[in-house]
Amino acid sequence: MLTDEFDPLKGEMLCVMDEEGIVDRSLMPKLSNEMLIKAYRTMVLTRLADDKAVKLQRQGKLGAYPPSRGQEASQIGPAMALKEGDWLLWAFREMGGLLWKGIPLSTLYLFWMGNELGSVYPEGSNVTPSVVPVASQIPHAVGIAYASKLRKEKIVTLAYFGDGATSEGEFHEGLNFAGVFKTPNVFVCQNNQFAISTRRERQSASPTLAQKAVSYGFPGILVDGNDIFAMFAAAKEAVDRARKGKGPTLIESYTYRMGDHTTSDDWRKYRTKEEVETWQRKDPLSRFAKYLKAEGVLSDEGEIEKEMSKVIEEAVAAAEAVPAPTRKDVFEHTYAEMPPYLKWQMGPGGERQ
Amino acid sequence: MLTDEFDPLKGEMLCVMDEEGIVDRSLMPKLSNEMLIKAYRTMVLTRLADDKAVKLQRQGKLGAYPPSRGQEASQIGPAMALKEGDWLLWAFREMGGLLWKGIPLSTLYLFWMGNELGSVYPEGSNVTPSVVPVASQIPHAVGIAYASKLRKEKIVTLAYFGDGATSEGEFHEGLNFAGVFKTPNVFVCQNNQFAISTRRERQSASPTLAQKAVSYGFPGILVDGNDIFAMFAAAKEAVDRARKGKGPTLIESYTYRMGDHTTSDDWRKYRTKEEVETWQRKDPLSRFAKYLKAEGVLSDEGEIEKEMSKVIEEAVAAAEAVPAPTRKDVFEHTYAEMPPYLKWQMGPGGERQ
Amino acid sequence: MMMNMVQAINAALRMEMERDPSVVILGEDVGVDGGVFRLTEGLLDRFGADRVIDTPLAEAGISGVAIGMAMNGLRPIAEMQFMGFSYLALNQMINHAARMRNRTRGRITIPLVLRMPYGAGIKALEHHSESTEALYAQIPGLKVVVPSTPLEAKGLLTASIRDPDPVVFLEPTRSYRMLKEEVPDGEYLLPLGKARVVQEGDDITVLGWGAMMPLIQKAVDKVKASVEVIDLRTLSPMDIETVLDSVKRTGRAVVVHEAPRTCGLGAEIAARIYEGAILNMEAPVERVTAPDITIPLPKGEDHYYINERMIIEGMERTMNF
Amino acid sequence: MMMNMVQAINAALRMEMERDPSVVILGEDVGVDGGVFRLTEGLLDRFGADRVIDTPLAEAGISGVAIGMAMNGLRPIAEMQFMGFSYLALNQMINHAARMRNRTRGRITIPLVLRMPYGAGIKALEHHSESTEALYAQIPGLKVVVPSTPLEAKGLLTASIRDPDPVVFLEPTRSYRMLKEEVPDGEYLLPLGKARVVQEGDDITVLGWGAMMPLIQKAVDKVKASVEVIDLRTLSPMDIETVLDSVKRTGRAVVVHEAPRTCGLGAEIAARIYEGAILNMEAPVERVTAPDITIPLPKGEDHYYINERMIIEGMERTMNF
Ligand SMILES: Cc1ncc(C[n+]2csc(CCOP(=O)(O)OP(=O)(O)O)c2C)c(N)n1
Ligand SMILES: Cc1ncc(C[n+]2csc(CCOP(=O)(O)OP(=O)(O)O)c2C)c(N)n1
Ligand SMILES: [Mg+2]
Ligand SMILES: [Mg+2]
Repeated sequence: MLTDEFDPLKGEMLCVMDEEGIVDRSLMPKLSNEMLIKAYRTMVLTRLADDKAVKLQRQGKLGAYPPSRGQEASQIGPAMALKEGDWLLWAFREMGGLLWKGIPLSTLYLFWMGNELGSVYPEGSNVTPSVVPVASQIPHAVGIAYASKLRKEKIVTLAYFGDGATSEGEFHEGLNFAGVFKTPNVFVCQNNQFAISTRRERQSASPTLAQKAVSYGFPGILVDGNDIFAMFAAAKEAVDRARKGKGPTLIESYTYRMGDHTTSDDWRKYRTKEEVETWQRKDPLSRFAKYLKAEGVLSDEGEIEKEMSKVIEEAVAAAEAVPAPTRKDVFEHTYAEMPPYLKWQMGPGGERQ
Repeated sequence: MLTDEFDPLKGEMLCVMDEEGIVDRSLMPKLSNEMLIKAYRTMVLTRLADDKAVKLQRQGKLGAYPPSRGQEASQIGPAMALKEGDWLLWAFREMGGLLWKGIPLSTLYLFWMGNELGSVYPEGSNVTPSVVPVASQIPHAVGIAYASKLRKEKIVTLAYFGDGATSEGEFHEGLNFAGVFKTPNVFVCQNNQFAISTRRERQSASPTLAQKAVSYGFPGILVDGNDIFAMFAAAKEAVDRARKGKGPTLIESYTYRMGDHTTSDDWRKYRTKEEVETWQRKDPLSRFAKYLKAEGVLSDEGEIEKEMSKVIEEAVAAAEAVPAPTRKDVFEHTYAEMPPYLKWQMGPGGERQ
Repeated sequence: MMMNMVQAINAALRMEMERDPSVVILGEDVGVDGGVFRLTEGLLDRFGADRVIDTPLAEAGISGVAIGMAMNGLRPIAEMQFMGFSYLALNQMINHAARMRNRTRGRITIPLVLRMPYGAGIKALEHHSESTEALYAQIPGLKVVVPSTPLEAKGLLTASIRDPDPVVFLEPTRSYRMLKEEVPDGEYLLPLGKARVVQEGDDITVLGWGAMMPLIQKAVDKVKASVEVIDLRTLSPMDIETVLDSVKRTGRAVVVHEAPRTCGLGAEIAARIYEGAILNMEAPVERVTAPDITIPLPKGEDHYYINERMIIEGMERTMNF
Repeated sequence: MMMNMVQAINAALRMEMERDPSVVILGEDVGVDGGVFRLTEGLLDRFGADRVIDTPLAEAGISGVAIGMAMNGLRPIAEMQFMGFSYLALNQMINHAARMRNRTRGRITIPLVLRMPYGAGIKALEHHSESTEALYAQIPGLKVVVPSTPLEAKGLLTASIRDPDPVVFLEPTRSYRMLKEEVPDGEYLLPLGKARVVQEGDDITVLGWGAMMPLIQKAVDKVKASVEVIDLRTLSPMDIETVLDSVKRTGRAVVVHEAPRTCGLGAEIAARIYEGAILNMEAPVERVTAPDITIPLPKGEDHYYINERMIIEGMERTMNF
């Protein structure tokens, strides 16, 4: 068990692949070449789609957008450990996980453009919509897992959240319920070192976030979040544990947010260029590429990038082609059936509020 | 440091005095005979005043009342570690701590009779009123301590709460703030094994509650809560640590609620007589008495009981003599100044709402 | 069978749990203890600890976990031990329960019932007497339902459990054991969103819900006028049509609620009455409400709680306007 | 000096912190970052990290710790990053901030300001556009204050900080940088609990607050009638006297708010107008409000947000009644 080998109380961190893409064979999880290439492609897509989103925002085509650059391994690694039918819950900075899970990029763009249709995912995808109130998706993950468990399905529920989220009461209440109910949950805390401008150390005096699992009676593990293999390995173990009915796991992904908090933010206010550059060297994508090339699994990165750029252009076009919501659209989903007073407010043609 | 010697992660519990009143001299805190007698008298007063409250409730003279029988050491021990000017926050089952702090018993009875004047404590007592919403006093304790620290006063703030309280988000948020701000706080969790009918094990999968301190970057210690010396010793160390600016401590007092949750409850619904009897043997009061008698500090228990019974009768009489609130009383403390609309609602003679 | 409201609620819970395996109950002390008011007594034994779930002491957690359950095919009935502690659940209720359907354009829905006792008049501790229904009634996407009798409780709770949207179900603590009435043993459903005309009359309309209904009835029985009495039952979405039909005939209305006056439901009802029937009104809509103060502890509660006299005076002011 | 509202608020915070060492600021990103809207910019440098406190991400904690500070002699100004996240603080605000004075018969008081941006019209993400002031305005013991211009913001915030009771101070996000006006450099105080007659008129009274005021002004400038415009400023306790003085003269009233219609402040204002001036009213009080739906994401926001046309139509309906 990795959770036995790496004790967050001792500050131990699981790391499989170093910055040069050299892996520790003893820790390396089994992954088919097909899986590796799919992961790499998703990572490239995430990186480029994220950059594109920032550009679209600058052009006024998207609203405020939270870039995930630097956190791709941290997101995609855990998602890779899931099976079809497993649930995935996100906050707002986890595009990579969603793309792995098959949510169309155009849908995500549509969401950031400010259209509720951007939260309508393919039927049966078992991915929940973006949750903005920090940490509030965590109890949902426990409830979802509880329902699966009650029906004796072998389904696992994985939830992402940030380092800032660990300070919220709903993090605590959610994880405590999960411990008591022994639900099939995997909690992935992406510690990207910041909650907007607030540094990780200011967020909690706890030396690691993984050790917070001690409060809930289940294992926690600290993982190099820029290492896709470490993230996958830790998540795989946790997912298996959950699926076997052995309860939840907390994974702290130690990573870094390379960009601004959102496009409305300016990171220069609270951190130095030097600090960001240090982390540049740990970039999850180039690390992964180095490994894949050394292994001969990847030859032409340029080709994949070109392909993904095309996917992105199509997604943008598709999202932009979706018409803005009508008056009926914004009224009719308040309840299953529209109450008379609301009908009156909507008005026949919408001319009367 | 006791917190180094007794590690909750290893299930270690600080215990100074056994059930026969025999103390471990190496752990025994220094206490003058005067202090010992004062503690004993307060404990007897608490026990008898508590019994009386239950009786008064049965007679319809008090509202629902939460008995503290069995938890006297757990409450008085920590309070003994405080100096004048230190703050004490309670929930609703900590009569012993308040009596030690000098809150008149008549005031407490008045509160349970349902009169707001029962929350008006002597000026400067630095005791806060009862807080019913579980755990919600914990952030207050942190704010109070922050204010003392900001003004560079050497004042410590101690807050009691229950095992159930540790599940609330406000427990988590409060302790996390305390860790980050390094406030002079002592958190005393009275784990009396139940939150109404909910057993401690159902409250959290965490093997101890003391270990939850691991999440907040400060020490936690598990203490025999029916042992007044252990409770005092742990609290004294924590109070000293806080006063020296070294930050907060979490103390889990391992105790048992001998009575009902409140007078509206019936403990037979969720626990056995046998279980209660086991704990009867650990009774904090008889244990303390045994020690004091063996040491020759206490001779005539009956005398003290008689004296305390008189104190109680006087307190009941004093509380009963306080008239019910007038209409003006219930209106005028809504704001510093009564707004016109509220004046109109109050009415000149109160005849119009 | 003759039942009090506690028994009627228990019966509704039991029947729906029998009928639909996706119904689960969760909350503090709902299992082993059977609920602090014995509302869920016997259900743990009948349905097991997986469906009658004693939770840790955490209201945000209870509501949030219940929402997650609802997202994944269950129909949770979550209990808040008292309304005064339900504010801890408001983030989940406002930001998620109420919005999930609209957020996902109907893809994910939250068939959740958040049950809780509410209201004063029981000489309780602080925070055990709240009647802050307007906090919930103003949130689009939530329904708010309040029964006033055992029969109504059974019918409305059954409908709330089956409703596809989140329902905040407020139970008048004061009425739990106040009276028994005949409640059918079998399935009994009442429509949500429909007020009940308790008694017809021509001179004045008196409106209320929950624990106010028996008080209103007593007061009404003591006046000479021909009074139409309406039990609103669903506070949101509100059946203003039934109210307007009535006040258009009577021209006079008294709204009674035990919540403080300011921004209580009485204000909304008054505003809608004027909007829909101002030309029919022969007097201002009278609000008989608690004052804008914190509910006093028991010794002072009488300065706060609505009584018959206040309702009668309200009717008289309206009649004599 | 010419200032926008952000600068005026910053100036008020700075002056009060200079003046009174017990004033502290706490919240998410209020220190190093200077606040996500730059409201607290420069204050950390000036007053240090002990008085301008970057907190962990926890709204219940922020409000609860602030209450504790207030209990022990400080005058905390706590920031909620957006109103849509302030529900997490409601337990503390309703159950403690609002009640401590009454609970202790005046012995312990809570001179706290809970500041937060509110309101839509800024094309923001979900939960960043709420206007749920009625949640706060219905709680006895809380004051609710909303400035509409930079000058008003300085005067009202200064008064709120010095007020002995807890004040919820709502800042219209949309107005933060909308206009600049002359704001005195020195101390500037406006009374709480007093509405402002922005413009006198005889035919109709139009009432609003916060971000609605500039919209109202534009609409009013386009109609022929002689319009009295009132900025309510303090929503609770409400200055109904000024409103009644006005409507008794005009006989017509329009209330504009960006919160949903049901149980919004408009209902309370309407109810009080009828209670105090029904015989003077020549038309029903018109409520121009958002509909009872969740605020749409940016692409649909126009179906929700109040516009000039809606206000003009509201006035016309009232004039033509
Ligand atoms: C309850 C709540 N409070 C405040 C905010 C405003 N806010 C949005 S993101 C954020 C920081 C989140 O930090 P973290 O959890 O570490 O996630 P990250 O942004 O780093 O991915 C804050 C304070 C919010 N969305 N929800
Ligand atoms: C927030 C909140 N939820 C529910 C309640 C109802 N309630 C009162 S006491 C209690 C149990 C408290 O347990 P614990 O914290 O262990 O304290 P104890 O009663 O054992 O002293 C509950 C659930 C409450 N007072 N506050
Ligand atoms: Mg972060
Ligand atoms: Mg307990």
